[in-house]
Amino acid sequence: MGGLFSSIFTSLFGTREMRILILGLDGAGKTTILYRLQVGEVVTTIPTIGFNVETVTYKNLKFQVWDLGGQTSIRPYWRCYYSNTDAVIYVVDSCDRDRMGISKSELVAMLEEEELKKAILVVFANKQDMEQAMTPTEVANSLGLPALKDRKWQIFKTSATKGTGLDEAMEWLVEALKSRQ
Amino acid sequence: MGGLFSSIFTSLFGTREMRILILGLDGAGKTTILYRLQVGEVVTTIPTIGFNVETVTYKNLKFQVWDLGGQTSIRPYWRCYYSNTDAVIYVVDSCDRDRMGISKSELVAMLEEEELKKAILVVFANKQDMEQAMTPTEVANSLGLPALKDRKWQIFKTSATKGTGLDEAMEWLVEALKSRQ
Amino acid sequence: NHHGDSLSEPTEFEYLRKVIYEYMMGRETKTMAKVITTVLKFPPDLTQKILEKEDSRPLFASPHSGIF
Amino acid sequence: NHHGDSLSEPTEFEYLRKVIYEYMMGRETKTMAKVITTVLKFPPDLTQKILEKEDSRPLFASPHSGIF
Ligand SMILES: Nc1nc2c(ncn2[C@@H]2O[C@H](COP(=O)(O)OP(=O)(O)OP(=O)(O)O)[C@@H](O)[C@H]2O)c(=O)[nH]1
Ligand SMILES: Nc1nc2c(ncn2[C@@H]2O[C@H](COP(=O)(O)OP(=O)(O)OP(=O)(O)O)[C@@H](O)[C@H]2O)c(=O)[nH]1
Ligand SMILES: [Mg+2]
Ligand SMILES: [Mg+2]
Repeated sequence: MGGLFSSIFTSLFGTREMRILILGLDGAGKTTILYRLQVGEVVTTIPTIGFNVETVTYKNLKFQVWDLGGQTSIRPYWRCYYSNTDAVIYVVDSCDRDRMGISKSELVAMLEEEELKKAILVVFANKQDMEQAMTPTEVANSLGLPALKDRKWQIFKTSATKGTGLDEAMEWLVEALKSRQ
Repeated sequence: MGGLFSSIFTSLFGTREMRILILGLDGAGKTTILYRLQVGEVVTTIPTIGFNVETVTYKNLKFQVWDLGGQTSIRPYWRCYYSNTDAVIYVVDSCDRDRMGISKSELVAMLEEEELKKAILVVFANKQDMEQAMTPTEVANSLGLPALKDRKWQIFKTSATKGTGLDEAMEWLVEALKSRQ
Repeated sequence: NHHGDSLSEPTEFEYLRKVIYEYMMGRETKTMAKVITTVLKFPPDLTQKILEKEDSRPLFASPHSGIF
Repeated sequence: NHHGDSLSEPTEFEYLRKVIYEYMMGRETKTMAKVITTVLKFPPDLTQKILEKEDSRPLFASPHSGIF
């Protein structure tokens, strides 16, 4: 019941728990990122068939963060989770050149959904610890980010396994969410 | 809520609503029989993918009657419904000679289930209005009924479409249920 | 972990849909839970958790009761 | 009536099982209901009934409340 009273309390006082979705193709690093954010550790993961949902506290702000499995057969169901979403963390495996086109298609499709019209987009160009990683600029261009209209977005280079880039990305996201209220 | 108070009332006074399952291969006539018993009319049916459950009042006694679809792919799930069953009405298409062996297998399997150990068995040799119908004796032998041990059972010739045989069968069933309490 | 995991037969698919609909509308939920866990081949430990939860439902529960 | 009625892919089957488990344990039921009705291709009228029932759930409902 604690979460419920917490929600009422914050509703009375003008702030509410933000809802964030972590999306992206299978293997991009979504689950690793979720638990990096929540407990600050690198966890061993298995492919997510389903989802993980955790409460993440960042700088005294509470987020309900959903990490949705990204395998092909279950991507069509992402849209069932879009309602009331404040931000999307879109994770890309910066080494996966072959599937950048697919990653772009999925991103384009979700940004057209009515329920995500107002959602803030932050792209994590992940696995930057690897030699063959594309640069964030290359990733941004592959995804067509510069062409986005009516969308608050930003891209960050991250390595979930090394723990780099996550703080900067979350800082930006928190500010973007605050300034939107 | 009426059903709930009724159950409490009858529980206080020593009788409870009996639970009856109507089982048998697809096309045997189970759904037709259910609605004959409930509303006294012949209804147009479609193959039952799922089940029908109705309260049937017979001579001031209330029964909760479940009619389970009998197609091959959904027969394995009959056993999920066995709990707390007082009687099984097993319906056979008396013209379906080719599948008597299958009908027998299904009957044998269910009578071995622990949850049906105490259930009364009444077999409806249905579609007796048809010329080519097997006699109830032939049906009983095909199903191996005479060999049953530790089972209160009876077979009746019925025609759900003509409305014959159902009263006699229900009379016997009611008496069998009463004498068992 | 994957024990014959599919529901390739249309009749079985429609059956599951019917049973899940009844469950979600709050009707005969104990029986429906048994069918659902069987059709979807739930492992025994999860089945047990679900059936225990069913058994712990109050007799007078109604989703339309409003806030007490 | 049968619009591509099957779930022949093991990943999708396991996904449905996970989502139905969460629903049956009473967690995030509105979202789970949306997923279930989508995966099982519920017709729009039945989907609406289910989602309306979800919306009418009391805030404090708990299956472990006991008899009031
Ligand atoms: N080198 C490197 N590997 C990473 C990084 N982040 C995640 N991984 C690894 O990539 C693999 C996939 O990570 P997951 O977090 O399971 O990927 P996911 O996006 O959740 O995948 P799905 O659950 O299938 O959608 C794991 O072996 C991770 O350890 C990273 O920054 N660098
Ligand atoms: N001639 C004749 N036809 C019957 C009789 N009882 C049922 N039927 C017909 O047999 C067909 C199948 O009847 P149902 O009641 O739908 O059969 P069922 O056992 O419910 O079949 P499933 O739902 O597939 O399990 C229908 O066309 C009925 O009208 C009967 O006594 N005589
Ligand atoms: Mg994952
Ligand atoms: Mg029927």
